[in-house]
Amino acid sequence: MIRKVLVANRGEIAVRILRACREMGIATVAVYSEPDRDSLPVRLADEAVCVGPAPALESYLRIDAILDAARSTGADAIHPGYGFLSENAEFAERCAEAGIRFVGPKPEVMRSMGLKVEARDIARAAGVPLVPGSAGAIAEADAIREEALRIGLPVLIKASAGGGGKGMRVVREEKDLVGAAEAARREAQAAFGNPAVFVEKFVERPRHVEIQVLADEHGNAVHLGERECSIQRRHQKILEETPSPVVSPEMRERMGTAALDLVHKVGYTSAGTVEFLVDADGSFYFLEMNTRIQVEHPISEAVTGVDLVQWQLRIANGEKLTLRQEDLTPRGHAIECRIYAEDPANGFLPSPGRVVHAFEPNGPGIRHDSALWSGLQVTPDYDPILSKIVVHAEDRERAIAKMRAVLAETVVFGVETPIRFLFDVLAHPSFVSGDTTTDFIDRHMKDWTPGGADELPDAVWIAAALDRVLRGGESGSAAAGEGASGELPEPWETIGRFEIGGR
Amino acid sequence: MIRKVLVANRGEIAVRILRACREMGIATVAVYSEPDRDSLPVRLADEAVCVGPAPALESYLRIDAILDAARSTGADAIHPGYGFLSENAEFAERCAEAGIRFVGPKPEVMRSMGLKVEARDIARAAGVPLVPGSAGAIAEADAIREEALRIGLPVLIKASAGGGGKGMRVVREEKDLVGAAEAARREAQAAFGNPAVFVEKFVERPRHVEIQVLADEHGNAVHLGERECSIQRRHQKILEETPSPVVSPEMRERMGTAALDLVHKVGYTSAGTVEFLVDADGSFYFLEMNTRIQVEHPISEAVTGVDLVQWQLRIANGEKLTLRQEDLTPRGHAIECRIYAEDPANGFLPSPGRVVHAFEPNGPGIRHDSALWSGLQVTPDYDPILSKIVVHAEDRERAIAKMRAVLAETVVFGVETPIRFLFDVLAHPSFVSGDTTTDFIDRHMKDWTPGGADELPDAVWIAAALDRVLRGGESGSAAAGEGASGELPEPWETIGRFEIGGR
Amino acid sequence: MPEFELSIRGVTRRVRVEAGEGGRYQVTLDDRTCEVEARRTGMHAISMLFDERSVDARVARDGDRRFVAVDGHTCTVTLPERSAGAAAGGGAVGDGRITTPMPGKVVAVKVAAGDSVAEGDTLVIVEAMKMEHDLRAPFDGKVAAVHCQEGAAVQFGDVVAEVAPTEG
Amino acid sequence: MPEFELSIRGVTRRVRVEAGEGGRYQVTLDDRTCEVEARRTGMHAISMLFDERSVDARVARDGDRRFVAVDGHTCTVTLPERSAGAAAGGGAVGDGRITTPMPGKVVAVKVAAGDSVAEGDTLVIVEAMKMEHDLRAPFDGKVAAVHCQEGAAVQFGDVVAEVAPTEG
Repeated sequence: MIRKVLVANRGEIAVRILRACREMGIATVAVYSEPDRDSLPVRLADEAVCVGPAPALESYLRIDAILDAARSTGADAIHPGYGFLSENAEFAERCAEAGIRFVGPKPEVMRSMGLKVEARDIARAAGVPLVPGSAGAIAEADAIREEALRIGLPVLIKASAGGGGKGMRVVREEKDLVGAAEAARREAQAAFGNPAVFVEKFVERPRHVEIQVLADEHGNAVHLGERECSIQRRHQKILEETPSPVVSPEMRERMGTAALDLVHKVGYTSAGTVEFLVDADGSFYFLEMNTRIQVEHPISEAVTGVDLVQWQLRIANGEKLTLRQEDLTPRGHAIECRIYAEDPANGFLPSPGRVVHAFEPNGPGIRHDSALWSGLQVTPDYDPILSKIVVHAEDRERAIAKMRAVLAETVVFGVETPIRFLFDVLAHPSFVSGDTTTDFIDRHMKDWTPGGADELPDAVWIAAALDRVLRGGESGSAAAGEGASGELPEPWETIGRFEIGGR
Repeated sequence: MIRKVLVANRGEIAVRILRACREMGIATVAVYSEPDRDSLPVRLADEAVCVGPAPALESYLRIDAILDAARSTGADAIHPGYGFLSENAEFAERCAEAGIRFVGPKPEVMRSMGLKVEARDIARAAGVPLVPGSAGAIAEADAIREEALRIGLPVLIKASAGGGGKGMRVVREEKDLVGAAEAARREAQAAFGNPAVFVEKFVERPRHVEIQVLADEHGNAVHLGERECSIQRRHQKILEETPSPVVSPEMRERMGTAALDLVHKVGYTSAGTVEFLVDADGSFYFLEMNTRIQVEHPISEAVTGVDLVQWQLRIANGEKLTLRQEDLTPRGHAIECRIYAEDPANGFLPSPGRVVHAFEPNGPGIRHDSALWSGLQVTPDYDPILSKIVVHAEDRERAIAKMRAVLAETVVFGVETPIRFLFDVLAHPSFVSGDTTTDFIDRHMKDWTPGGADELPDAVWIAAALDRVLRGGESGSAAAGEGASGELPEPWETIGRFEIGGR
Repeated sequence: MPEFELSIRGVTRRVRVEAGEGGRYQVTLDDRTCEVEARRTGMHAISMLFDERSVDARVARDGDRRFVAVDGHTCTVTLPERSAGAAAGGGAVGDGRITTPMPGKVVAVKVAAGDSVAEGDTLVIVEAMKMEHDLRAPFDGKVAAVHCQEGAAVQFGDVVAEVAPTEG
Repeated sequence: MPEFELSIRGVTRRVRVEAGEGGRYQVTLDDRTCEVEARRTGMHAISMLFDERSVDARVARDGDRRFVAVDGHTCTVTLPERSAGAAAGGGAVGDGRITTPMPGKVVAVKVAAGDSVAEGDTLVIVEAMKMEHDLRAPFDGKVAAVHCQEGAAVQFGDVVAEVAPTEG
């Protein structure tokens, strides 16, 4: 029996896992880097151990420090979340050596699936269709160029280890090949400690559709249907939904069966995701398998009623899967919007800074997986995800309407977020009609701006003026230079004042 | 097409309805009494109209004022919520006369079902089993006494109009009959403007199980399974769950069929609830029909994926029910806990006052239907419900665990609430085993207290001490009498300071 | 250095808080001392680390009342040297003074000064939030005084009637 | 009576606020006046009623920056007489000064002072949150100066290089 879980992650996914443990009566340990001392995971966990300074390589990626934290707190299992060490087979092995259960598949399976080339070979052997690509990982820029020209431009250069859009480049012209390869290798090295990349044919206007699976250690496995993840910027998902507008029950069964064939072929256990590209005629090609929980797992939970993270823990505990495939038909429609600290009007560049105030509305069919709090300092050291909004409604039209209503109420002050951008995506006729291909944002939202001041309702100006007046302080326009003294202080300001020393 | 809905209610149900309208693209009007000016419904609505001072008879029950508000704002429909005018057939008629759609069944159906005696006659005619009771409403204390003795003690005296535990008394001894009858009549008069009461056999240790129905104006109706509502104090529900621990699929079908027989018999439309008493051997008896949305409707929504309030509006709009009975099998398990401003250690007496701070956690399977905000002034004028916590999980055991985790995180400062009480109810072996009869609280929780200070973790004391120090102000114990000046002010205090005048 | 008393649920404990470096505090509770790293993470939240153990406390203040919630334990805290009177709960008190357990409205006064009453007899009925609550005689005796009338608004703790015990 | 300027998204408007009775305010925006009943319902919320229309605004302040959100419109507001410099966004500016569009770390410097560059050439690569961002030449020209080095931390708006246009 797992009694104490160390969560080797941060942000919203750490919160998600900690809550699951708490509900299961499992004690919890958070690890954190120095700037994350005040973060929600630290506050939610029963115990918290600092594992190093801000850079991930010196904290969240430090295997030794994390294992030491597990040993010192007596944790008997580690949940890696997504990103960081979640797909690091060496880490999984080190856990096993230390007698600590790693919540995920077996290291050898992670290794096979984590290396895209080997994963493709296995998928091929399991009879799953593939996109044409390089036969192996490539470490030399020249070799990358050669392989790309063989496959034919446009190509996609991707980090061999890891995922999530990091170390990924589309190249359409020969002259850009070397520069792109260099950048991809550098990013891959920084993010995953491994510069090897992989080249494959870039399918034009595909959809990205993935199948969620759950498999236990007793040979049982089910799939939980698909997730449509085509709305991406910088090759990173920002809005996902299920069911996919193009997946029929029959196609769902075919894709699910293909995913389960792969699961059985490699002896996969725990939660995992098999990603496919779907082209215009509905053909699907194996892309990769993610051997971890995904950012977008909540939408599958919404339409199936299954708690994937709790099942990860139950499977790690040796429990048998009691879910039956016939009970997992999706009910209703779910959408997730990722709220990043980034600026959609400026190329989705990260927007670090202090969250001065945040508000997340409650209500039927609304779920927030969130690490947001008023006062959160978003540092440039990590992936800038703040929270995920998930809605569940009777059908797609109602789910869209609900998400728009939630986005209109959600407020994050102090850093830029894509809240208004996503609100507009959801209103776009192509989105509404279900025409969601991976180039959606480039095609329809390229020059998006939040709109000029002229389009704002007068109530915005009036509220700004009243806030100025209701906060007190001096009121005339002659007060320039006096700063904001005398005004109602923000909580984080008064916090700052009282933080150091207690008299 | 309904374009603008006036919500003739307050608190969490007004919030619930306003959000549903917003998602459906329907404009909204809130009505409010003077002390409710700052309430969430007023803030969420597009328009807000004050309909009078605090007493409900002078505001939320004033039919003329509410119709005037609808006319002045151009609302073409009124949603009455629960309580107040929701089961007032005269109000529904007045709406119809004013050309405003009343979101509920037809007035004549409300009248039949609202009068318990007539409802029993109809149920009898529809072949639904009944508990023995008085043949008609009784207005004289002597006649009540006579009837009670005929039926045999113990009896239940209930208001003929309305429900929700108001004007309801159990009488076990003859000497208490007249006093109880008087009190019931007075409460019935105050709450519903009608003193007539009704006497029926009091079934010992029953369960309260109700069936949710939805019916359109085209003769289509479905049921959404049962809700187990046995956990009650003062004959008012405080915790509900679905499925019921004692209702098998076969029994659900029999109860659902009985409920739909009644629906078809009276030509019921909109959402409604048929309440049954269930005795130890699984027999069920018709109790009454509630011709409105219920407080506990969210648990049915959780396990069926249906939005009942949106369907009320769609049905009022003349839409056809597209739900199929075979798709409404409950999935997973849902529990609702009602958070009232009341003191569970002191007979559940109302606890008005200011909510100094409130915190409601987010996460998977958690829903808050809430009118809580930090600063809310709970007045003694209305039913003291603050919010409802609803959880949904894969099975009963996990739903209980989730609710306990949510309750442990939920914080309401400034008024008493049953949060800790409910936490303990959920841990009680009889609750866990599903032995939930309507006398549960009297039997198992009668002498409940939150526990002595000795049982508190030291962290409580340490946090209190640190808060004192971190807030600043003078620190020595000699500061008695100086008040709290110099300490970090609460937002509601600074709000108070800046509320009046802007210089 | 800050040192004061705190009262929770009728128990008073003496605490001393000594601030150290980097948000560390030595907190002495009666005579046990522990070291805490504490941060205010919001107006209403304090995050505390005792070595590796993490405790998230919610806190607030309303005049002389302070509130703390830790792990589902919600407590009202007073600084005893400041809390004067008004601390006792409502209901019938041993001395025969009948106080209201909640704010509300008097809907019925069942007795007049001089009436004899038996333990449990209803003296006054108060209503709040549409629920009636009977205020009853705590013992056999005579009504010494009635301090309210029907229709009157009452506050928490108001004395609405007084009962004197039957002599002998 | 309070009168001041507000700037949102580059537009400045003059407002005057006159307080009346019972939380009512006359707000004059440029030359249109409306009457609002306004209540602060929290540190970060203002509820406004314009006759019957209800608007719930979220508000906050961070030094000279103020924030307002109404019906899904989130805006940063400045009082123009107070905001000095630092207002312009990042990226390449018309005058050839290359500024960082985000805080981060310089991972590569591709040019040195004196180098000739063509429009679109990468000059410096900055990384934040594991994403690289290329800072490119805004026009053909010569690198006039480089103000950063590899590995250096940069803040929002730092000038990392300067490009002078090719003459003629």
